[in-house]
Amino acid sequence: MTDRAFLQQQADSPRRERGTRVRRRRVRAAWLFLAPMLVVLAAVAGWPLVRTFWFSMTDASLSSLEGGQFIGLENYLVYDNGWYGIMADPMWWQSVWNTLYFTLVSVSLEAVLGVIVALVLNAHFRGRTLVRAAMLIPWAIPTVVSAKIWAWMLNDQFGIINHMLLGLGLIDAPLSWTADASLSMWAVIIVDVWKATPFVALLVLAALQMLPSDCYEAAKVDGIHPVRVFFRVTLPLIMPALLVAIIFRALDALRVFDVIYVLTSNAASTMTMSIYARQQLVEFQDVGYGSAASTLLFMIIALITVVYLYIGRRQLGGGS
Amino acid sequence: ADLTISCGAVGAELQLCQAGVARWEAQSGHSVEVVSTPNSATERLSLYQQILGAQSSDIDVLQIDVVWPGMLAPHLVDLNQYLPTNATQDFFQSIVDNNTVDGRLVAMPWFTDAGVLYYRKDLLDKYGLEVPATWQQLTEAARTVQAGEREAGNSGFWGYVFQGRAYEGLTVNALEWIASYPEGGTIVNDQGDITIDNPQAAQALTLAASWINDISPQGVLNYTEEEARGVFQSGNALFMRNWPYAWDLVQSEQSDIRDNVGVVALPAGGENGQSAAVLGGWNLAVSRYSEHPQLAAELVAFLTSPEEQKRRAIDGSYNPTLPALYQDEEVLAAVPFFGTLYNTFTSAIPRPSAVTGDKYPRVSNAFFNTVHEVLSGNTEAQQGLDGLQSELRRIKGRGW
Amino acid sequence: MTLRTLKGIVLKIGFWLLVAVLMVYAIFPFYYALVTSLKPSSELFQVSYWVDSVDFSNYATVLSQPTFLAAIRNSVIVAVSVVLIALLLGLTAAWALGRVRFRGRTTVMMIVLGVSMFPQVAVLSGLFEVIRTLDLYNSPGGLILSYTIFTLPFTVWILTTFMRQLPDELEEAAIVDGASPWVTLTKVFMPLLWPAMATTGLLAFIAAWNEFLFALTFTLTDSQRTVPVAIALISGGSQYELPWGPIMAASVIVTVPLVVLVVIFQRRIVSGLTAGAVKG
Amino acid sequence: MAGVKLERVNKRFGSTRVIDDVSMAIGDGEFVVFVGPSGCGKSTLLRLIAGLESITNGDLLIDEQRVNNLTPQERGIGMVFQSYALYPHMSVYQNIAFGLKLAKTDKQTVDERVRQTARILQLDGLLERLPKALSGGQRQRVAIGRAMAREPKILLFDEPLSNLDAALRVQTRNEIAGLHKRLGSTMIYVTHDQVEAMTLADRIVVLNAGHVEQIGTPQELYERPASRFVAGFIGSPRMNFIHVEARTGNDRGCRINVPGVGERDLPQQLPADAVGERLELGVRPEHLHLTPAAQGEGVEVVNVEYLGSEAYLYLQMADGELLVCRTEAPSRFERGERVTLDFDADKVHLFDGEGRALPVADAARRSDRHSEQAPT
Amino acid sequence: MAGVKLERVNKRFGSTRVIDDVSMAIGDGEFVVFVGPSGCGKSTLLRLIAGLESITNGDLLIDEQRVNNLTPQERGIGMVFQSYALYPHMSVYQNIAFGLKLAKTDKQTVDERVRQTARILQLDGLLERLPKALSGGQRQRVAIGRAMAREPKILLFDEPLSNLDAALRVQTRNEIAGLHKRLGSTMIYVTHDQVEAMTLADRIVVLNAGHVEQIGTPQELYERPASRFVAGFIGSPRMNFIHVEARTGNDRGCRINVPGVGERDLPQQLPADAVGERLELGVRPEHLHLTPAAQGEGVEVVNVEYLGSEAYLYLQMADGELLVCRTEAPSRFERGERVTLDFDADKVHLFDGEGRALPVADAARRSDRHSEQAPT
Ligand SMILES: Nc1ncnc2c1ncn2[C@@H]1O[C@H](COP(=O)(O)OP(=O)(O)OP(=O)(O)O)[C@@H](O)[C@H]1O
Ligand SMILES: Nc1ncnc2c1ncn2[C@@H]1O[C@H](COP(=O)(O)OP(=O)(O)OP(=O)(O)O)[C@@H](O)[C@H]1O
Ligand SMILES: [Mg+2]
Ligand SMILES: [Mg+2]
Repeated sequence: MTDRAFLQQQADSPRRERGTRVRRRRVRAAWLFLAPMLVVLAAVAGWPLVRTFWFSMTDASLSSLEGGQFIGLENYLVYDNGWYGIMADPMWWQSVWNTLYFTLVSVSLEAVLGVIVALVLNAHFRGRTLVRAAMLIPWAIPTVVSAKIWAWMLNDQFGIINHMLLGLGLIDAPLSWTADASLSMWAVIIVDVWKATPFVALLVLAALQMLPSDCYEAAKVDGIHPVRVFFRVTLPLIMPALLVAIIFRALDALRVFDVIYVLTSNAASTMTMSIYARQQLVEFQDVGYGSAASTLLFMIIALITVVYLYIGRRQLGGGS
Repeated sequence: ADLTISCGAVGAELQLCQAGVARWEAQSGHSVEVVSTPNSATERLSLYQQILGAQSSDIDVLQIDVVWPGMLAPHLVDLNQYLPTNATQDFFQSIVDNNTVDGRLVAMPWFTDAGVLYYRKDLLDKYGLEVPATWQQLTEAARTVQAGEREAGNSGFWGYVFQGRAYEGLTVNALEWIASYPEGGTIVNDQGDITIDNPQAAQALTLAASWINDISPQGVLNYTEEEARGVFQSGNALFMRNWPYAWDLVQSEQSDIRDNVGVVALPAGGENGQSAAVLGGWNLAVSRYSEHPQLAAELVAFLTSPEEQKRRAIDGSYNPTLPALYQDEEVLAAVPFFGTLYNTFTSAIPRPSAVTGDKYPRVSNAFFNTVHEVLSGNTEAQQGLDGLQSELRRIKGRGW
Repeated sequence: MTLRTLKGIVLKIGFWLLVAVLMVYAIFPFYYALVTSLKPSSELFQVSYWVDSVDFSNYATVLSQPTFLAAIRNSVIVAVSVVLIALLLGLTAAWALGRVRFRGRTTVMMIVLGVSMFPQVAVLSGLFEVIRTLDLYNSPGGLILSYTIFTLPFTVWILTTFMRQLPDELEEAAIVDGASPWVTLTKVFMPLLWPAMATTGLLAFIAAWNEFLFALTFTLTDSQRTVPVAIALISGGSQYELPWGPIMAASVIVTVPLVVLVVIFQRRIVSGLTAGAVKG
Repeated sequence: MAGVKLERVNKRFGSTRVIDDVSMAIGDGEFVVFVGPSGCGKSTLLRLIAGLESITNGDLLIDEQRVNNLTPQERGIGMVFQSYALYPHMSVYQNIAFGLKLAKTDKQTVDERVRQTARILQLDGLLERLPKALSGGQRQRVAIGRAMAREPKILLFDEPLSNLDAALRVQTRNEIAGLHKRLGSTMIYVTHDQVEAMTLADRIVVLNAGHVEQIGTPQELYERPASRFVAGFIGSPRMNFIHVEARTGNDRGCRINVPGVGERDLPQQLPADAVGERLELGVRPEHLHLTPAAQGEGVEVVNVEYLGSEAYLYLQMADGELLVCRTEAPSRFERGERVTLDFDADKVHLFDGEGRALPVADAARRSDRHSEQAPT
Repeated sequence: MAGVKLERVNKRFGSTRVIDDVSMAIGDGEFVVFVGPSGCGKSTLLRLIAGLESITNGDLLIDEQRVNNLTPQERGIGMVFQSYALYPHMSVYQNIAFGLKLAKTDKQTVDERVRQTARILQLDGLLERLPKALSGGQRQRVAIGRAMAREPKILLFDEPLSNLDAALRVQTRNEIAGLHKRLGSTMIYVTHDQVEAMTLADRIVVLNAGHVEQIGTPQELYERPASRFVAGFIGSPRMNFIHVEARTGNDRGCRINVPGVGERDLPQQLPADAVGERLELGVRPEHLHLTPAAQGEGVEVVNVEYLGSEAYLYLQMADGELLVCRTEAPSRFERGERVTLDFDADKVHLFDGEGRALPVADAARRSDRHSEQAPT
């Protein structure tokens, strides 16, 4: 700040000031420090999102982005001797349903398994560090790689899973996990659960480690059964962390792309919203239509997040 | 590198391309980088669309499918400007026509393709069976041999493998089934009418659906060419539908079934049907964004030259696009069925890409998804076709 | 007494059984990938649970492919750059968000959070355009830029939480000492935030290393691809086999560094996530 | 040279007024302690002086100069924080030198200044250590060293001892007292521990809910608290308060009735119109005299706390109030005994309905009159 | 009925011996306090009694029954933790009710018990609140309530007041004392605050590095500490220690030379062969007598701390040691004055080279002999 400005400031408000110079300088510095991040986010997120909204109302195609004509909401829904647009596309609704189903099942499984794993990792036993590190491995493996590995393990002819199941006598003929429409969703879920459970477990573990240990001693002194302690004390206390983990995971699951892309490609039985949108966008070059699908996906995720957070807060608030 | 070329990603195809390119490099003194692209044609198309949409000069020469010229034409140079005027005179005229968009020659035919049926001579002999002429016969034979082989201890043996994953290959396979019936059905006819909801199609799909878990493993629903070949070549299948390229591989030294393989035209749909092979094949095009279009065109000319095509026919059993080569002794010695199946290759039926234009990927997608559903047993053929009919109508909208 | 000890033993056995099951569940796929990758191609199609004879031919195949090596190089370049950029921008932003009260702070926080839940597909076409405009298409630069969309929000989020945990008095001491915000950040806070930065950096590294969709969409040629795409697109390394062996070898190659990193940093990661998620 | 003057200083956070019209003058070289209950605004006031918070209203003068808009550094302030706020990654040397370096002092001067500071604080041998390798008391000294190094005109302390254990607290308290004597710089010190306040301060400022209750020397505050609040706050155990009734009163003294004790004459001036009002009598525990009483008379001893050197007796008054009486140990009385109580009339305090102390009539008691009354 | 007896109890963590051969007997209804410096094993010993840690060696008897292998619940123990350990997500009611296993069978009994407990602890109005909506003192009471609700035979407290501020601490201390009187149950209480220990305990156990230094009533510990450790630990300000030399000694008394004071006769027995040895003289601050000395003589008053009711004088001895002297306030002496010091011969303590107190020869001093000596 120049001296002029400083004096000006003093003259303006001799008695009431909005902040010391230190404070004003800090606020200025804060915006300065935020600027690079905001610029980058605007470039990689803000502008693209605006463009996506815009494209969703044009008939632009991949090879001529600028050539698109404004067509209003026709990509979403239009009546022209029959309903057209995404909303009228049964495949879209199929992919919405698939996505929700996938999210619900995989996230529930991950939550339950994650809590179990976290409880084990939180116990004191010899070799705990080793086990902890081992449990993190699925998380560290790139999704594409894990999908490939599982695709190999689930291979109908040479896969070890079928081999095991046959060996155990659980099935009499090899299952074609990735091809059979009734199994492929489960194959995808199995892989996702395997990959994401460590993440949930990590968050829950972190919460477990922050639990007041003397609450447990108090319960021990009171002679309360460990199972009861788990449900009455541990679970309510890790609930916030678990909810956070679940929302993180749910957001990821709603956007799921790469596991499915590698494992079952564009098959209808595992078509999710992201796959659908990308197919329209890239494979069918229909940027307008694909953008409309992306926009819907974004709105659905935002909606679910808001609802979830609202319910979550209400529940937490009500419980307390 | 002076130039970049993308040619096939499948093992042998890539190596052949590299060899050809290497020869050109030696001859011309220029260096060329060969980039590999995804195995699946759908994936490859989207990559090309991105490349070209980005006006990127990263790839100069592209290997494009016969169904793509219409779609990609705006991004490709007119080869007539760079090649001698008579450059196309020795090629199959139908393919040259296919590659000419609005009077611009956007690609040179490189190799043509049509689906053929591979079979195990030894096994048919063993069970005293004829080479099947209809799909029904194929089904019977497959059933018999499969049962016999399983009995004999090969529990992983299957009768028939094909390309059943939900991708372009399934469109091709299914079209072959449908078109092989009398008055063969089409998806969209030349006038652009949606014709898929026809009885031949329903019949063909119903039969195909019956194969799954009977003579074909359920996994076939996730097979592309290479997976099918993997099963066939390891001796685990009696019949395989594939492109001619597989010939060279199944006849290679490391192959378990070398010399036990025969190739015939695909079966017909019933007594009155006719064998129908879908036209495949690939062409070489030069990107409009190439920095050295002249040089690239020269590479294209070299790769599509008779010498090069002959070499590819002999080394990789790739179908030449030059009629003359089908009479070449050396070629016929290497790939006997080039002679016997010449008609199949010349009369292969095209996919409806010309009439549907930009919307072909959607049409194909809708089609193979429906077929996939039917094969998976999720819908009855007729019901699926009904759905497809309206789906296609939806895609067509106000016109192709 | 005996009943009690018996119960204890049963509980103990049950616990170790559970641990064993979880261990197998967690590491078997990776182990199996390792086993597969060490099998010669001829044995590939026979299911076996361990390697009888170690065969490195798959590794040789993969590593002799220049495209795969290029992919590894690209992945390293991209991931490291992403980490550095995310940390730099994240740190400055975290200082502003974590330590200064100003109007609009909550809005910025909400924006950051909002960005982190963007579906990648939703910005695909717009981002494609941005990248084309900036002439970053089919180059690591494009990936580096686009990866900030998911690394930056959580970097900012976690670092902000850590930044908040630093005592106010420390900063006030610096103010009394006459330090400017930049000096405070670099000389006082940054040395203290190393653990947090290590955690965040690792998470960003993993995210960038594993990313697939953008890498698939924004690169085209083999020389610019990253590892996940390269693996997804690996096809027959040689003519006569399904490429499972090389794919598994490649998978093992790209996974091992991450596994090592995660094992080394596992404790940090836990605390990092705690700070970032649970309290945040 | 470094007097500090506050003129009707106010601080609001949003709509809550945290500092309320505070005025005071602190002389050069004075050691002033701010005390008050938690949340009364001690830290805020200190931070206003330091420049870490902005003054909403009013003027702050250092050396007769208005400094409202200057940064802490420009004000010539050094500050010692409750948690020391040492830079954990810097050695003791670096910690002390940091502020000097930022001021662009040349290297040699920095080095000299750091070593000199270290010598004064007996930190010579520790210069290369990191804070975590120091004991609590040593950290405390480093924090002071850091604040001193730039030779500030004023040193501020915000509860610098509250993280130390009891023994170390006593020791460090003595060190700070010694330091003040040696340096002679103005020091302002915040604490909520009244022992610290009493033992360290030249003058104590008692704050209550953002305003100044009383400013004075420790002895003034103890012996002549201006209000019931100060009387109750200073001294441990706390002063006993007994509700009494004024019988007569004028400007030479008054007579009051103490329940359970009887009528007593006190030297406090009482306006005649206040006669009959309920007043409060304040008696410190050591000024209560107990004599054994017959059964059924006097008050009951309900608890005896033995502390070695002395004992506290808790007496249950008729109205349920507990009185504390400090006696020699072991106590002459036991739990359950009954006692009669009395007090020295010239050692007690009288507070009116608003809690203000009534002035003492004659100048018989000690006569230093420097005590400043808060404006309120 | 609920006496606790420890017989040569040992506890090792790995190879570190944390509790070292501790024996003691705690009577039914007694209030015993464990004190000692941080890390001396107080909490560990309490947790051994509670059953939260296993005893490595030795026997623990409750009501004459060996309970080493019983769970805390089976031992009939209730425990109040330092951080209260309230279940943060449960209301006060639920917190208190949670431990009552009757839940399944008889809701009404639980309800009655909770309400009764709440009544005793004056928590009636707070039953629906969550812990975070309670003040420190209220939380403290909930924690006690939870421990009490199961009507345990023995109540254990681990530093229950250390999270409270000074004023609340005094109040809650009184409440606990009252509670003990009303309930009459055996209570074992850990603290490191000696005021708490002195005021609450029937008997105090002083622990040092895992072993018992002395067990006795507060008065015994203060007046007849068995060791230099206990003497230094109990009393505030701390006892002064002066190095002295024994001149003569026998079983009726001894003569010592105190530097700066001269030779004095003390009633402590001293074996003749210990003459000439260096001993330590312990004098409590209130037992030092000061008289003005001429310039250049005596010792210097280096600091005077005024505390209102009393003052502490700090005297600098020739050998650099500081002595503290407690006097009336305001002090007769000022900083810088010189004083001669003396002490009551019958109020001082003598410690031998190993820190053991030398026994007093005659029974002239008070004669209660209940004090138990630690086995060491
Ligand atoms: N930044 C702030 N915003 C709003 N209120 C504040 C802020 N800082 C302090 N306060 C309020 O101002 C009042 C005085 O706070 P201050 O920290 O000065 O108290 P204190 O006397 O130092 O107390 P303590 O002895 O507990 O440190 C408190 O009621 C506090 O809640
Ligand atoms: N689980 C444990 N493993 C190893 N050592 C321990 C364990 N628990 C306590 N100790 C050690 O035992 C000693 C006694 O610890 P304890 O907690 O009983 O001390 P304390 O007297 O309660 O101290 P404080 O007053 O600080 O609470 C300490 O040296 C401590 O380090
Ligand atoms: Mg404060
Ligand atoms: Mg303890």
